[in-house]
Amino acid sequence: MASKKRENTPSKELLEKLFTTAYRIRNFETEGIKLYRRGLVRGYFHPYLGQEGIATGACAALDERDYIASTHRGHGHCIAQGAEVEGMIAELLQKETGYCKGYGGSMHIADITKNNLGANGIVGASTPLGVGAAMANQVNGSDAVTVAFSTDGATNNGTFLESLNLAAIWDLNFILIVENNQYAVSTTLAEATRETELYKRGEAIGVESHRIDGNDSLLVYETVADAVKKCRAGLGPILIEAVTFRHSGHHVNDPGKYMPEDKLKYYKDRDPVDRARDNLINMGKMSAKDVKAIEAKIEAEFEAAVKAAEAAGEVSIEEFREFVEGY
Amino acid sequence: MASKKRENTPSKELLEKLFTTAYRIRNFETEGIKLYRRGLVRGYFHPYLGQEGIATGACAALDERDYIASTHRGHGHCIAQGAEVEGMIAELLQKETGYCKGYGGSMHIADITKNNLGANGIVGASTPLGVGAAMANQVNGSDAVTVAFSTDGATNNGTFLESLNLAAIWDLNFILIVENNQYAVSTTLAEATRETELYKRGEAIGVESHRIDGNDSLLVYETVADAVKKCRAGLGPILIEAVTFRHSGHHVNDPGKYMPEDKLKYYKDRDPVDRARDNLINMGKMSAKDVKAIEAKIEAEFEAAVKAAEAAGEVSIEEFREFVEGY
Amino acid sequence: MAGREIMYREALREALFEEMGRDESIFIIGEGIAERGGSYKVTEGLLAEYGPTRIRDTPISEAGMIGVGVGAAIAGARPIVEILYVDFAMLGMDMIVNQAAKFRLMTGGRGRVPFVLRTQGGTGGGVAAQHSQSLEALFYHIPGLRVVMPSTPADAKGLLKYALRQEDPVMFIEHKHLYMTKGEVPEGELITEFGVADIKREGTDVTLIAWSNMIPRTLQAAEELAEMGISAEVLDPRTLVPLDRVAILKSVAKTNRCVIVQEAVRRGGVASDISSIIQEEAFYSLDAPVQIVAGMNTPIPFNLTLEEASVPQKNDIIAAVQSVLHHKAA
Amino acid sequence: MAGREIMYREALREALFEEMGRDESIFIIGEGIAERGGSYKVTEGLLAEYGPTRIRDTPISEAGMIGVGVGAAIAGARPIVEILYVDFAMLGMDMIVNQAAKFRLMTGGRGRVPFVLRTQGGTGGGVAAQHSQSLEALFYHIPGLRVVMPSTPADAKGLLKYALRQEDPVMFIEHKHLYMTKGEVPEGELITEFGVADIKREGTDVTLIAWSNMIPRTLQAAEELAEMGISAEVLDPRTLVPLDRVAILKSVAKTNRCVIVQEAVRRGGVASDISSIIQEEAFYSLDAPVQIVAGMNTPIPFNLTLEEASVPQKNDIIAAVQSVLHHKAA
Ligand SMILES: Cc1ncc(C[n+]2csc(CCOP(=O)(O)OP(=O)(O)O)c2C)c(N)n1
Ligand SMILES: Cc1ncc(C[n+]2csc(CCOP(=O)(O)OP(=O)(O)O)c2C)c(N)n1
Ligand SMILES: [Mg+2]
Ligand SMILES: [Mg+2]
Repeated sequence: MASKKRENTPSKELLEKLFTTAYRIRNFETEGIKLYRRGLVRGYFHPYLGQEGIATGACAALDERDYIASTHRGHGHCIAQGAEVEGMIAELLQKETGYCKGYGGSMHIADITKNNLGANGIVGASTPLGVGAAMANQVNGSDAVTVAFSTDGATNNGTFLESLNLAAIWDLNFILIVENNQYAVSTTLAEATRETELYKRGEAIGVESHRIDGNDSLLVYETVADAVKKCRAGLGPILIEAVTFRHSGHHVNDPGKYMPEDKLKYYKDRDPVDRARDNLINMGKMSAKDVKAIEAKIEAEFEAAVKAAEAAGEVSIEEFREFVEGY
Repeated sequence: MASKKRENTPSKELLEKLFTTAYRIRNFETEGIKLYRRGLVRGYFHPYLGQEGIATGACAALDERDYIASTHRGHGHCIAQGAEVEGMIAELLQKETGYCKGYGGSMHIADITKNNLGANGIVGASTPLGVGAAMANQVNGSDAVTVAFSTDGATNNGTFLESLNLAAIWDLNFILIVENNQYAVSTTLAEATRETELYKRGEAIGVESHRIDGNDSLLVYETVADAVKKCRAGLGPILIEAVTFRHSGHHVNDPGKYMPEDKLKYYKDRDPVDRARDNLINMGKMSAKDVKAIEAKIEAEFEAAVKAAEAAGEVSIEEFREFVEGY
Repeated sequence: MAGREIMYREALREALFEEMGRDESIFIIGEGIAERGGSYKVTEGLLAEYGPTRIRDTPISEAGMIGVGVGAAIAGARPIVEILYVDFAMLGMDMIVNQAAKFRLMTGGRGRVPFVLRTQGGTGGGVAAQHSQSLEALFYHIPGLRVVMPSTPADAKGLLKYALRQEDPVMFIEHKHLYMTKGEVPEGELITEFGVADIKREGTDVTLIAWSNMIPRTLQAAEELAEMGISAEVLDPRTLVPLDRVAILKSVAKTNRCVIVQEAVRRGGVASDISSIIQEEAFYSLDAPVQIVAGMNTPIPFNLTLEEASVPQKNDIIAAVQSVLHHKAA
Repeated sequence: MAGREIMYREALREALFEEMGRDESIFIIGEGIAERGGSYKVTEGLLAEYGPTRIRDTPISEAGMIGVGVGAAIAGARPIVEILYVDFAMLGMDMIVNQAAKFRLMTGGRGRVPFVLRTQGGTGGGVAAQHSQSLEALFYHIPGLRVVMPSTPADAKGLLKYALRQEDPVMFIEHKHLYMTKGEVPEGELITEFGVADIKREGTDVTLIAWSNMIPRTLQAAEELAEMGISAEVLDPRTLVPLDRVAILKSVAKTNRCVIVQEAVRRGGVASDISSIIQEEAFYSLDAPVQIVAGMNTPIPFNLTLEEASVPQKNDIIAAVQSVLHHKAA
């Protein structure tokens, strides 16, 4: 795909893809929360609102052979990596047509046919799992790259050091994207560590590391595309710290009152979906009307997905019992 | 104690202490290995030969209130922190007069009355345990400092990152001494990580970090004394990477053939015991004869300890059964 | 002692307030426990009362937190480490198994580790496979640990206070579904020794052994059984280590029949061990095999119907009792 | 098939050589396993044969190694992660319990984790509390894992080869004292399915169930018992998960008496679970309670006399057999 190359003038195609993905995530989360409020979704729901630029930009730089590993805040990664909204909604609604048959839910959501190792309920787990996928590809002679999405919180966990170090000594095709949203629930990054520039931890173990604006999906795309190229040339792994901010609390039941208003405003003014839209309109020269049409299509797609998921069959206890026979 | 202050001209007292400790460790290991070869010592035995400068210098900078945590290569730390050779030998000989009643052995050796958290069979464990001791002292209102001896191998373990980071955000009186002997069994540090200057990992999380020659007990003393002063002033934690080299294989049954001869020669030429002796003679103006007398005394002390340990009672199975009642 | 009805979480909070007031070497670390007061409000208000040296939020560093707790306990403090879900204790398992549990023995008894790990487990609400486990059996198998699983507010308070006055590492495992349940808790000092089972209901036909969140469910089953004319005794060991074998054997000697109810999966759970003990020591007083009602051998699925099917429900308990009562020699 | 006497460690090595030759997606990571060939020489020669991409030394990063193995298994390779001592697996427990064991269910069966963790456990030689544990019960309790504990060279080879051809995460636990023991191993292909117990010795008076290093000891006891006129059957489940319940119940139905021998500590061990199963399913064919001969509830002390006292010895097994044979109704 031509758009995989680093470009000075991004193609309209790329810009459209970025906006479409970002908007699809935004819509999924906004509408998904409504389903949650209506009692249709249970368990945990960690919205990706405000961070859409990262998954959007990163996955746009990957192709079919490439892998991702995701976090507890995993809807965005799942969508960006090509999952259909229908299988995702069905999963949240505990339906047997869900990607994980309703056995996984939000925290384990994945379309694994898209080389997605899944969302994960253990903070920090995506890094070693992602390094493992990179290792599998190296052993199997593939030049596929694995992107592990991770979090600021995860960088204070031992898995970060251990697995990134393994990726480094083995020169794996591995890209670690640290989504630095500056909070772990209500704990600020500055409370969690003295050095809040997290990319330095990569440098300290000899890994090429960058810190970028995670709300700029185009910049994320370009940085990851470059990292992918380097990885395929044997120059991995690479760490990218993408700075961002949540638009809401930690999960749907967290009002997030501890988030300072001015900071929230600062990041909302730099909303990744708005910026992707602006890029598409300004750089991609798409008309506002055409953009609206894209939005409408995404919204309709979501509504259809909800209908389909609601109509889908319930899981079967008998099948479940059979499934776990011999567990 | 006057010798606790950083000095430009070290006192004879200090130099004598450094040499005495270093020589006591050297003699303990050399003679201990002989006991092992005679079949008197069982289990693992990881000699501290070649690394004596580190424990010697570091513990000389501590006083009674201060704590240490040690590694699998822990005889030297135990001695430097003030343990009697007799209780240590008795421990190695599985006797009930051993510091751990013969229940611990070489890998768990400790005189815990000297605020030694013990040797440890899990690489990396000394760091969190040491941070914990520092935390206890902070909570209990003591200005005691805790030194955790650790290893190059342990810096690739998650415990390193997690616990040093905790020490940092809590400004603990904690000093992490990474004994970089450049090997983990037969794996070189350069195979284990791309960045072999380990102190950088401390810097990456906002911890004041140094890299020094670990074979110079005086320099270790001065660096640690300075770090202790800073800690007591609330400026901890501090990381000190002390570069050194083993004089023998990983444990008594490892011939260590993989260690390059030239490198071994380089470090043997900079033997920490010889250097402590030279310092005592040259800077401390002690006569060679007086030095010999110190050595003879240490040797005699060791022999007496072996005799006492051999004469000591065997552990009692009944007592053991009672001890573990209700475990 | 005058009784009051308070919630399980309030009882825990009271225990913490009282003990921290009594002993200045007690401190608490955990994720979101200071400012935010913890996910279940158990530590609410402690920061204001006891200050930031003794109540601290941590980064997401479970292994480090547990290790620091163990080290601090060795060095003369009384740390409480809160781990949000028992599932996450797996990240610090080395520190629990290889350090906390072993230090006393490795030092020939000279060292002690008065360390308390507070956490919560169990299923409920669709939090799925990594946030729903009942892992007490893992700690139960490690000599040197104490394993405490209170089922009522009074037990929660009394046992937590006792935990903070003894010298060994304690896995104090609460249940996510019990925090909001109410129960009578006496005013004033309440300290509940480890190793003393509590008969939550007296009975003569069958002994039901259960703990933690299985107690309310088992009591409901006993209620219904009573209506059927079956008198079930409900025994809550409260602490799995130390286990009150005497009380268990005494009850079984009286009823001659036993059902053990456990939320954890059947295979290799604590129920199996209790069954093996009863069988070895009370073989000839058993009129029927000891039956175990336990979770299915599966990770907990997200789907709420399947989640419910995965763990014992009231009717499963009733069915098991009926089965042991009607047991005839084969 | 012609037999040859080879050592346990050689049998393991053969399995690795053969399977790596068959399947290019198999790779091995571990500490000192490449250049040095591993602490027990199990991986010796593999580096030369299969090259540095597939045979790699690691830093001391157990959690990372296990996590990488799990991720690689998910993504289409067949990783073997060697952990030097099972005790150190505690550092990667989260990856074992929360990732490897759960991935299949969490993905509704769409994902599989064909991951093999090779390690070794057990007491011996004064390596003390942190290098002597028998921790199989911990893995046994976690649904989704397979737990394999071969006692002979033939089983070691056949089971390891099978492990590398199935789709679920396997805890393959060797024993430090078995590596140098010899046994007959057939030439040619040898694949031993999981879940099939092996009767290591036939007998009629009592069933002895044991695994791993307790097998040689139990066979010795059976030998001596034979001299006393007691015919003991020795059953080795070989894989604890899946467990061959059919074979166990069949043997107990024949002998009506059972002793389970386990090196791990008594409390909460696998023996308790097997006992609970026999008791539940074969209650009326038992002429005496199932007796468990197990390790004491203690971390293993360094002192060799105490170490020996901490785990079952031949005479303990004989005494237990005598006790179940002479059992009279109380
Ligand atoms: C190992 C572990 N510890 C704690 C938790 C509970 N928890 C879930 S999300 C979260 C905060 C995560 O913060 P961060 O890692 O920065 O990710 P973010 O939520 O900001 O995306 C915590 C503490 C967990 N899921 N896993
Ligand atoms: C967690 C853990 N993994 C592996 C081992 C086995 N082991 C013991 S010492 C050692 C090498 C240690 O190297 P390093 O940490 O550099 O310390 P050194 O031996 O060089 O002093 C290893 C791998 C262990 N004891 N603990
Ligand atoms: Mg965050
Ligand atoms: Mg080293």
